[in-house]
Amino acid sequence: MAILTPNRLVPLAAFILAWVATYMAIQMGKQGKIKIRRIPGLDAIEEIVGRSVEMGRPVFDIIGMGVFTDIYATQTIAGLSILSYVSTLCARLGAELYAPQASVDVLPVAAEIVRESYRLEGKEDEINIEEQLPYLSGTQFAWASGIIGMAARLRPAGNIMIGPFWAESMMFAESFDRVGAMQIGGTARLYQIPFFAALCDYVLIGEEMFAAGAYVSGDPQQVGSIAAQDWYKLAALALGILGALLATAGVTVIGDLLIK
Amino acid sequence: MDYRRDIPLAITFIVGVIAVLDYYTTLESVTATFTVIKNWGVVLQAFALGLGAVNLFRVHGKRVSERTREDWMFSGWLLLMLVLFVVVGLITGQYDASTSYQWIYNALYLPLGATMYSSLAFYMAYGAYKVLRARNFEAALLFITAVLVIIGNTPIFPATYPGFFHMREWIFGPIVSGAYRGIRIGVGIGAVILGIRTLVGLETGYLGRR
Amino acid sequence: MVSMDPQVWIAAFLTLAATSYAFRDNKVFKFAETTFIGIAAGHQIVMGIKNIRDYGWSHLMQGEIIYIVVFLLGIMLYARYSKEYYWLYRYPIAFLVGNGVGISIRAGIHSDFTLQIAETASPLIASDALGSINNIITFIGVITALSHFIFTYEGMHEGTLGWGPKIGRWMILLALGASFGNTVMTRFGMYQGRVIFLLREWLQIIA
Amino acid sequence: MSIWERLMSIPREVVMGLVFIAILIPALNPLGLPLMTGKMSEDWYNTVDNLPAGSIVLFDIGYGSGGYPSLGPGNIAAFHQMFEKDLRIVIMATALEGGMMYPLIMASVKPESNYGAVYGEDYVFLGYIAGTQTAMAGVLGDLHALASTDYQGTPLSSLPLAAEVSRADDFDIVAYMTTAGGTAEGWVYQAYSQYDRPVLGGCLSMMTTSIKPYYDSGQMLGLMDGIKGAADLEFLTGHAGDAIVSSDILSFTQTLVLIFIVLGNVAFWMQRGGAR
Repeated sequence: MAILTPNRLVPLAAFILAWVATYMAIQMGKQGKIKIRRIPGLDAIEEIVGRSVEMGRPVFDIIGMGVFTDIYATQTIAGLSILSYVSTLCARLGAELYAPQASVDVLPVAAEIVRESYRLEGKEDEINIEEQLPYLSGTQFAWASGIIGMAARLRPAGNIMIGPFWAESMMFAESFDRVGAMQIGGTARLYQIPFFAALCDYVLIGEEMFAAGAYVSGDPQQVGSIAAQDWYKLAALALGILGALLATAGVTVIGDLLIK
Repeated sequence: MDYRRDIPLAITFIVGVIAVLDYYTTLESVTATFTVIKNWGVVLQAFALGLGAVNLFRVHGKRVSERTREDWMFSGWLLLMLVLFVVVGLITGQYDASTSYQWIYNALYLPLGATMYSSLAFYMAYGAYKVLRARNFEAALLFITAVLVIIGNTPIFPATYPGFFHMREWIFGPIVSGAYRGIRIGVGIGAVILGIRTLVGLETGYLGRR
Repeated sequence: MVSMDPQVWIAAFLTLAATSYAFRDNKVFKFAETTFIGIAAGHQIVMGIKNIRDYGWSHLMQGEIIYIVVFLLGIMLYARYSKEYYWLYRYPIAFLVGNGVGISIRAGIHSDFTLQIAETASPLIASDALGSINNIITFIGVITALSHFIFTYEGMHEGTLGWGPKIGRWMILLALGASFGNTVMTRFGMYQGRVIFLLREWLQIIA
Repeated sequence: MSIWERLMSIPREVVMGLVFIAILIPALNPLGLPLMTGKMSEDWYNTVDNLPAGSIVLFDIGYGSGGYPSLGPGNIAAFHQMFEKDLRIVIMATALEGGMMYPLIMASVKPESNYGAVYGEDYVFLGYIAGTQTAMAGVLGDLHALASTDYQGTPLSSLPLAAEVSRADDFDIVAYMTTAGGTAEGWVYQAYSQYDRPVLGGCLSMMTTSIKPYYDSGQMLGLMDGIKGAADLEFLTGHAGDAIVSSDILSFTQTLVLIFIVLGNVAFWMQRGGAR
């Protein structure tokens, strides 16, 4: 076995198994064998849209300023899945949707998603893409100012922020709170979670947003990788619990094996 | 075979697999190949550094030539500044090591880079006042540790009573270590599985959508 | 004495201009922001060309002809702006993505997964009572936080077992509070650096 | 409007104006409060302290102007300690602006006049290398296959220290300071996991929580926790600088923030009680 780097057999095995698990899970996802639990935040989305209809005020869905080519692309994709869900609900219940955009790459995709949702509900004439999905700016502070301005002007009843967010998260959460909007925040950029957690009525922490995106889109790719990750997390749970108990009893076999 | 799509996917796969083999095997040939790949990666990343500027020229150049938006002068200024840095950087042949480049860097870039984000401190103070309210159970949990950590981070409190600092250190002990290790395991495995999907061509967002 | 150095004056003006956004969005801030975007892109180009010279061109000059390939790939990156040949940029991007992904996940599974579990699989009982309590809290934190992020097992979130994810969420929020507290310090520490600059180098009223 | 409602909605300009004043007062009249050092930065200090003279450190400047107020002072203190201990430092930058931070740091450390150090023998600067983790792997894997000159274009072969190092094993320890999460993780992946090199890390305070698992699991031997860690290093090395001044100012600014937080919460709960 001289070809293999010594002391890396366990990571290597974990790596190869991850490869296999990804394939298996995606196959199972295609066959509909995987069920993702409903994230409580999703019920809150329905509540927000319903509330906006009652109050006759608009709903905002902000997916952040991510693009498809950076490492936050998966967060942008999860945000778009949520946008599809939100726009369907808005079309169905008759709420006015605003989804300002910050990326010229993402804008056409987002527009297509929203248009499709309204078309499927037979309400194509109720959406004006140019007005309701405006391109604000690709630079952070100009984008933040644009959103803050819109929030003050339109006084939305609800605001859904799911996607990659940077320092602007605090400004957004605070501006929408000031006009009395009910809010949901979600991002896998954990630094921004405290601002969401403190001001939003519901917050999706880290991977919860991916699970929510997979849940509403039903895309076997997304669903499958959630399942594959779950298997690994279950393995980590089992090994961690067992290892800690054994180690407490003086048997350090699991810890020793894993650092090999 | 679609050379617009299949060849790029094959390149990703081959390069990625060599990187992985370099880590798990001791084969000389793999290490040597990967050394070349790494060096090329550095050069390609350097080429990619110009992409941002091309984007800016496309967007702002158009604004300047059309002059329809009221803020087109800002666009012109932006491009002027861009060109200024490039010219000063290249003209000496010394790039960032030249004194004239360091002069304009220290005059323009350093203050802006340092202030652009740090001016959020003001927003932060206002935000903490407006945001950090124990309005429900979850916000209260966040509130408790946030306030205790701020107290521990503020030298005047530990100077009065050292326990404030030990409290802060303790929070960074078991509380932070436990939850963040759990998060780290989840994030780590998420990245590995996303990476594998990318290598085998299931995740193709980076190829663009045209 | 106020500084007479034009460099310091420019820096001081830009510091104040960038600060002004905190109070209200305004034209002076917009001026500072556009300046920043322009020079940041300019600096990228300068560093890019320097790196191409140092790590690419120098190899070519030493007779490593194969480096012509990487120059071609580099130029192909710019094909994305062509309507007809945009797909050419996928070749270099594919190279970068393959390298970037491979180089990070190969070790990620070791550093983020196996070694973190190994750390968890250590004795809960320490030599003193406080140490033991800390170990147990850490352990509960890891296990419950991890269980919070399991999505495909309904049973994980129901009944007695459901307490795991619930406690996990609370532990995560407590830890995030600590992160928030430190974020406050980061932002202030940064801005204070600017104030020290203004007082020391520009107004010269502190040592 | 009740008093509580008023206290809940103090205008932005008032809060921010008070913050500005709270920064100015201690900046003009420092308090000189004592510092309590944290374990994470003590570990950094002790690890460097235990290295034998002549050991070679690979040091990455992974921050730019944005991180300079937090990390610059820590970097200066770290270099003071390393030069004092007669360690030799190979410096590189994974951050685009790292090459611009280097002269600022060195203007403050003054290795030649303070420690009699010689460029090329005791320290060398490779400059900015693009690619983050690729750059790390490149330098650790085979430095000379990647680079042939330092940041000023001097051939590495004519710089004895640079000529001496070529592989990861030639570095006794790897240290970095960064504002980027990818860089902080990257050094653990590339230096510790790939080559089993001991790693010291410094990052912004806001990143500390997410980087700490590496420190807990022994993959990093020390962790400099932003401006707080920088002040600790300044204190431990005996080179007081901007971080200590800054943490003094924090006593005013953060106390003010705490007052506002308390006001906001008291008003919030009183008003809620009143509404019932």
